[in-house]
Amino acid sequence: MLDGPELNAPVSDGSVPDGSVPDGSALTAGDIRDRVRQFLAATNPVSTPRQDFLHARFDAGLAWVHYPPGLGGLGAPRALQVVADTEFAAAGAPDNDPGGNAIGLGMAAPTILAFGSGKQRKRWLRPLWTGEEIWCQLFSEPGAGSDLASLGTRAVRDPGGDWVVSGQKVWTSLAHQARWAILVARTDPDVPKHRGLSYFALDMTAPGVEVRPLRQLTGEAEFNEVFITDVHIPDADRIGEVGDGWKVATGTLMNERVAIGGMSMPREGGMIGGAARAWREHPERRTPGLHDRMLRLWAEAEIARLAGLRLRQQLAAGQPGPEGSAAKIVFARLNQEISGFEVELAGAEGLRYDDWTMRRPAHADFFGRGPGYRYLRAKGNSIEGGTSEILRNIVAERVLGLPSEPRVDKDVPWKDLPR
Amino acid sequence: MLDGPELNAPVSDGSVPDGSVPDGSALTAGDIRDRVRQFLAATNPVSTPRQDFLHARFDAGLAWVHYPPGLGGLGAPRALQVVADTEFAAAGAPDNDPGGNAIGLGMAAPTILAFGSGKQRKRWLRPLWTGEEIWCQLFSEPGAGSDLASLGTRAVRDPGGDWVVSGQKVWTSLAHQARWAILVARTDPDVPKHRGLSYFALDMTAPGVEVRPLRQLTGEAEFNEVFITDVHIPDADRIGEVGDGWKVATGTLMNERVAIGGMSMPREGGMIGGAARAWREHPERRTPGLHDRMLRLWAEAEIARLAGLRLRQQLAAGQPGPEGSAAKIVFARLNQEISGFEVELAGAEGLRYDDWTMRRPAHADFFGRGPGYRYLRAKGNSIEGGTSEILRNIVAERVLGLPSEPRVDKDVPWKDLPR
Amino acid sequence: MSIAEAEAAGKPGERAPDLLYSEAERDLAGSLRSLLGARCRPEDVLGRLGGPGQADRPGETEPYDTVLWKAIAGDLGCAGLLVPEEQDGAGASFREAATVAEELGRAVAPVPYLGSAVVATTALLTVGDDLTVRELARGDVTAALAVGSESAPGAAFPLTARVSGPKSSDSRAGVHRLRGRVRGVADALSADLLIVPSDGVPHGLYVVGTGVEGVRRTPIVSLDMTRQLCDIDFEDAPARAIASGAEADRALQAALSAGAAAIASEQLGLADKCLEMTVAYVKERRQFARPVGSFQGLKHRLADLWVGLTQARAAARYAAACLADVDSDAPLAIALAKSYCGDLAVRAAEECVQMHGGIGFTWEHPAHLYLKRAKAASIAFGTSDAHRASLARLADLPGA
Amino acid sequence: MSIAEAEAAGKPGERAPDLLYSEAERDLAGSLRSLLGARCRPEDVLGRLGGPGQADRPGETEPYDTVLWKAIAGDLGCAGLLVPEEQDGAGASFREAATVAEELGRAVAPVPYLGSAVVATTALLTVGDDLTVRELARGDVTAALAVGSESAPGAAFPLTARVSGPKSSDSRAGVHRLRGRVRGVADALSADLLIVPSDGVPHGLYVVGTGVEGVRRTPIVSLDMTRQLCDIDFEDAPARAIASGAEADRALQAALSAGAAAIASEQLGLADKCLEMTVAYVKERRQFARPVGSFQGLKHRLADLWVGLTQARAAARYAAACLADVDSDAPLAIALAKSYCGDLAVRAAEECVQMHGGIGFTWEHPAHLYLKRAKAASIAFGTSDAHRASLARLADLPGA
Repeated sequence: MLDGPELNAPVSDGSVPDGSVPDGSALTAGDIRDRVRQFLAATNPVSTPRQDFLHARFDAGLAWVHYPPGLGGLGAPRALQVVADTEFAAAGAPDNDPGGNAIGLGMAAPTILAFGSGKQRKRWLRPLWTGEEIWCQLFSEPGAGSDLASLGTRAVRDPGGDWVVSGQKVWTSLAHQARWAILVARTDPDVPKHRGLSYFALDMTAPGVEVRPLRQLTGEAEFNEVFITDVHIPDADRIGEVGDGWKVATGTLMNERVAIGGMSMPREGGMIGGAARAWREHPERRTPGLHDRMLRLWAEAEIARLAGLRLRQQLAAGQPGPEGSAAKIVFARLNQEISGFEVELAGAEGLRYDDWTMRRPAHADFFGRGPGYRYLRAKGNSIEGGTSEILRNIVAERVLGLPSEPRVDKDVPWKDLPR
Repeated sequence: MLDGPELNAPVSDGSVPDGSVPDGSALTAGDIRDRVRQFLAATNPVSTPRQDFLHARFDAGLAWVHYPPGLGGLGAPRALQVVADTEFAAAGAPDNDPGGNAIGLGMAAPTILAFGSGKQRKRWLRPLWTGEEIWCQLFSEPGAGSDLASLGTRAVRDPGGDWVVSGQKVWTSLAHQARWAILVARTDPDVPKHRGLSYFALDMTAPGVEVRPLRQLTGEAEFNEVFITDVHIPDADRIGEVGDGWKVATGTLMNERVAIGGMSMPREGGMIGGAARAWREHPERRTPGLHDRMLRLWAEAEIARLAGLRLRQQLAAGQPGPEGSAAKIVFARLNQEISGFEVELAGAEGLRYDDWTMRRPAHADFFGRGPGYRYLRAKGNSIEGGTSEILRNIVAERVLGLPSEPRVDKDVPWKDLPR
Repeated sequence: MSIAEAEAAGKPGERAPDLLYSEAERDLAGSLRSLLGARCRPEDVLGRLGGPGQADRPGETEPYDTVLWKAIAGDLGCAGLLVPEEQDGAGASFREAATVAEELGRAVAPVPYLGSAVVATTALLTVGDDLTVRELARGDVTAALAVGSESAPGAAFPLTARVSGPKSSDSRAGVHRLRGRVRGVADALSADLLIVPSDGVPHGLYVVGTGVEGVRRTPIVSLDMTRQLCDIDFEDAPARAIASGAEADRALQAALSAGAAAIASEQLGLADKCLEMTVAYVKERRQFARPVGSFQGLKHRLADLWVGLTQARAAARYAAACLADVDSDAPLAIALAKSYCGDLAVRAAEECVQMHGGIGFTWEHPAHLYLKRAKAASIAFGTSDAHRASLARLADLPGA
Repeated sequence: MSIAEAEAAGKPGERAPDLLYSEAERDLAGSLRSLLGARCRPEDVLGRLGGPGQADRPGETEPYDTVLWKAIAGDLGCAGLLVPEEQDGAGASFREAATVAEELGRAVAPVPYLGSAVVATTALLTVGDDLTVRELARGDVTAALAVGSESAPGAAFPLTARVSGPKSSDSRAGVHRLRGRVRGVADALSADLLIVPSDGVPHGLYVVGTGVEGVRRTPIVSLDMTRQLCDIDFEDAPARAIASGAEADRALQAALSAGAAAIASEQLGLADKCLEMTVAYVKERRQFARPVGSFQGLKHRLADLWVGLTQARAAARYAAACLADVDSDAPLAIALAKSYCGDLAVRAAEECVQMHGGIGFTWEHPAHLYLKRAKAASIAFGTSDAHRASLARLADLPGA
């Protein structure tokens, strides 16, 4: 699954309503602020070695305050995370480089929290949050994109109860840096496609895992293909029940979409900011038609920002709602339209590109590059993390209750499906 | 089927490539001009009574010159019709009021020519062309719009071989003035829906035919509902074979769409002309946003006009092509966008309407009314004569060869279909 | 997320605006929706305009439903939402006022809520006409601002009426006389009072009763007959001055801003209802032996409309919040909401007609009420285009 | 249908423009398509830009395919289409030139046809530089007009180069020297000659060889590497004057007009090919146990693209006809064609990427070549927006 720059949101926005918030829900911003200050008084943010500091912060429940106590949190309202982040930043404390482990923080962690065993949570969440262990996601396959549930990577149980996995995954960002992957594989080909999947954590250092860069139309290679050949996975690394892989994966994908749409930013904080600045700096490039487009895009971007704020308010108020899918559709369309506009506004400069060199960025950065890069990279926004077409299907069927298409693959064992 | 103002094209544009053009194809514009002048020399256009004049014009083969000799034509290239029309108009000759019999001229006549027997052609074409007998179309039903082939009006054969017809039709323009109707009815409910239909000419004065006005959102009632109760139709009035009704009706509908898209007009001749005039006359209403929309719509309308010209050139060159459906889609969209723009451009005046009175116009007239009327009436353009959605299906499947949807009604007898 | 936003998310109303509906708003909306569901169904509204078997000249009928308005204004207290409790009002905020507009938009209700309870009330509250405010808040009388329905916030003070001076017979002090014509006024046909901007030295706002000699209202055959406009002629009509100069300017701007923000919420409600009607229809309507709502072409367009609604709702709620909180961002918020919600409502109503197919093109189906209301409301209080153009100044995006 | 149109429909070319393809054009297009199908497949073009296993710094490679160009220019005679037979050309018209552009657009062919055989040739034909015209027509040399690729018809005469006067060593009469820098020139990296607009008294057009001292071409890392741009520095480069004053203006305008019209046809071909590729892919690609092309959501979008193509084709053919027939409607026709075809090509390429899903986002799939060409070409010779803006004058639709 393409899963690029939109996952660079701070962790406080990157996860969905937790299954379990045992207590701490009455904590206030003031309480959090006090705890951080007490923590900082005890643990010098400058002189303490970075990893030690992060470990201590996790253990103090100030990593992600809405996670349960003992797992880096306090069971506090999720909205208060930013209070902690802000206090730590103000004190010059090292952070956990959330942009470098976006999939771990945004998708793997909430899945582990919701579906993992106590042992799994203990094992994985701490090094995940600190960034010691990077995670990637092995979902999409060349033949299973929009129709993810048709994926063919096979996990076969060995006599000892563990698993042997083979298959090919694609669109894996960070695979070349990841220690762990969340993986969906087919454990039963004889039942209809949604029912024969299971969910695993895969040790990326295991023999039989091969990572190859996948170059994209921007010239660089954010993503990878991952070839999995007879890789052994202990049954202890299965997340959720055998056959429940689709349910767990759906939770992961919802986290992804909420993360994308629910991103927080100030006015003109997103891609529209660059376009507006270019507009103001280059009066000589203005025409009535471009002006109308500038105004429309600015209005739509600002409204999308307000809709994101409203989405977060809904989440905070415990009214989750399906607006995450809407936000992702809008995010993709606006990024594409704004960057397309920016290239035209740039005129002669828009005909230049900064660099076609094949590079391997840890994650995409819309803002360090030129409008041409933004234009091209944004094309992925309506594909990665669920195409806009699939999201429209989801909205139409799950929100509006419209009838599904006649299904030709319903109740057919996966192995008998036409391919 | 809604079939409004777009059918008011001159008859020279209102029909498709004829099945039969026996000879006369080498005739030139000069030849036609000569023949008209000879005819006019013999038949005084001013002093000859109107019906006599029209009869004589038909009998001289100068009615629709591309029709076969003996049926009002000369078998000449269809593009030359305008030469005859122009000559007659210049001489002040009476015309056949084509706007008053648009369905007869545009749809019934080419169908009769292509599928009717020699006797039927002789009986119907002459009074149809002269306007002595108005025709209407009984295709759509309340339960069968886009899915026309599912229609339920039943025609049952009586012992004498004639037919007894019952059912309800809708969206019939001119029904209250028509002497004849083209009618599609189900003659065999036991076969799949497309195969059990037959095509008839229905005498609208027959007992059991009841016509009721159908008021539309503009306030007026261009259309009718037609209730058919045990109406007797002689088998001699069946057009095409029993069971071939769908094939014949498809031909009729193609005529309709070509008629709509292939309309000829000068630059700014359509709805865009009114918008452009309002733009020029009211500089005080101009804003950058409206300016951009004005320019876009003008460009699109002018290009659509050129595409219509190209479509007619293709028809004349014998390369019919499927562009008629494209032209109708564009026609509907542009009419809607231009009229919507016009209402906004009018501002305070756009909030007024000319008249909500229920009236019964012979046909819609976009240009005698205000922008509000045009805005509302144009909403029908993407419904009548095949919705834009159905036309897109046709383009996708027949032009682009895309696979059809999984069909749940294929090979199912009509009587067993869910409704 | 800024701290301000985060805290607001935790404690609504603190610095960053709360864009959700409060429980009180949800209750109010629920009561109103019940009332409208019982007494203002689309077929009821359609019936007031004259069906084929009924009045054929709806221009001559009175479309306003004064009985319904009494229930909304008095029983539910919607007339006085914006009025403090000490002035006989409900002491609610613009949030609640916007929520009511949403519900009325869903029902294309032919009541003068927008003109009287929002626009006129805002003008009178601004100038502090306590007595009239109380009358309006109780729902005893309705008032309308006598400006063209298309007037946008920021419009120049209209000078089409002028003070013709007291007549010699005007013995009582403070009686003025107005002359002139104002075209295309909304919600004035049912109004008891008119608030009239007038030329003079200085220009000012006046209150004129509609029952007096010298006031003639001519109904207009309107695109949207659920909010019929009229032309008003003043022929030395007796008038009471309520504000002049800068105060009159301020009152007019406040009233037009409130109207623009409220009609954005009305359009949001209308769009929501159009989507709901259309979804219900395409689930039922079968063609090709399938519900037409199972075709992906329609599904994706309806999904896009729903996506648009999530955006429109954020914009409308933000505008309402800015007015409620007297936030300096209000002009920008109104421009965003009015343009976005207006365009979306027109699109929703157009899709509603299209996806209903032939039946949506008939007079007997209420889809056209929504289409006409949406299109007219997209012009009222300034077109979408004009509101977007104002962003050139408000968002510092100047033209060529 | 007017008589003029009717007669034209019967006898192509008589008064109303013929918008169809002639048999000769179809033959030419067929030959060219065969050649390109064999020697310029999308994977060939992609290979020239450096794949992951190949050159990783395509900015440093030469993307132009000079061998292919020889075949197109010489063997098929495409270099001399616009040149009369008596000047060694094919004596065809702009219609044929546009048809060739369409085919080259379909193949995103990295050849300097547009810059040399259309733009530079038009300039040289206008000024009557017989000798150079002949060289170009035979395909022996290529030339480029040294202006920024984004220059639109109607642009002011560029004055970035200036005459620095003959050097003292310039003994031969008529030798001038140019100094200055021209940025972002298309088709110049492979050109033997440059046609350089230059300041002076009066301003004029000059021919400069690219092999001489004093001309430095710096390749630009371009958005569209199939038509790589370069910056050109002139440092007292020896130059031959070919036109000055009004004649130079006329030649420049004619060249830019021809370029804009031809690139509209190129965009038409590109859009057509994108649709074709996409349709082929969605017929094959299965998800949910169905070809994805059986989903109505995609079908309707592809149908709309095809509808757009019928419009674009009419517009492009009309522009070509107006240039071929020296019709005074040409400026308007070019504005229509360039704006419509440019927007459509970008949309078609964007849909091509989107409907290919993940694979369309990779470097290894050629979809991105089309996307980059479409976007760059929509800016070259003036953006769609600028061309529509020119309708304000051409169609008498003035702004505020």
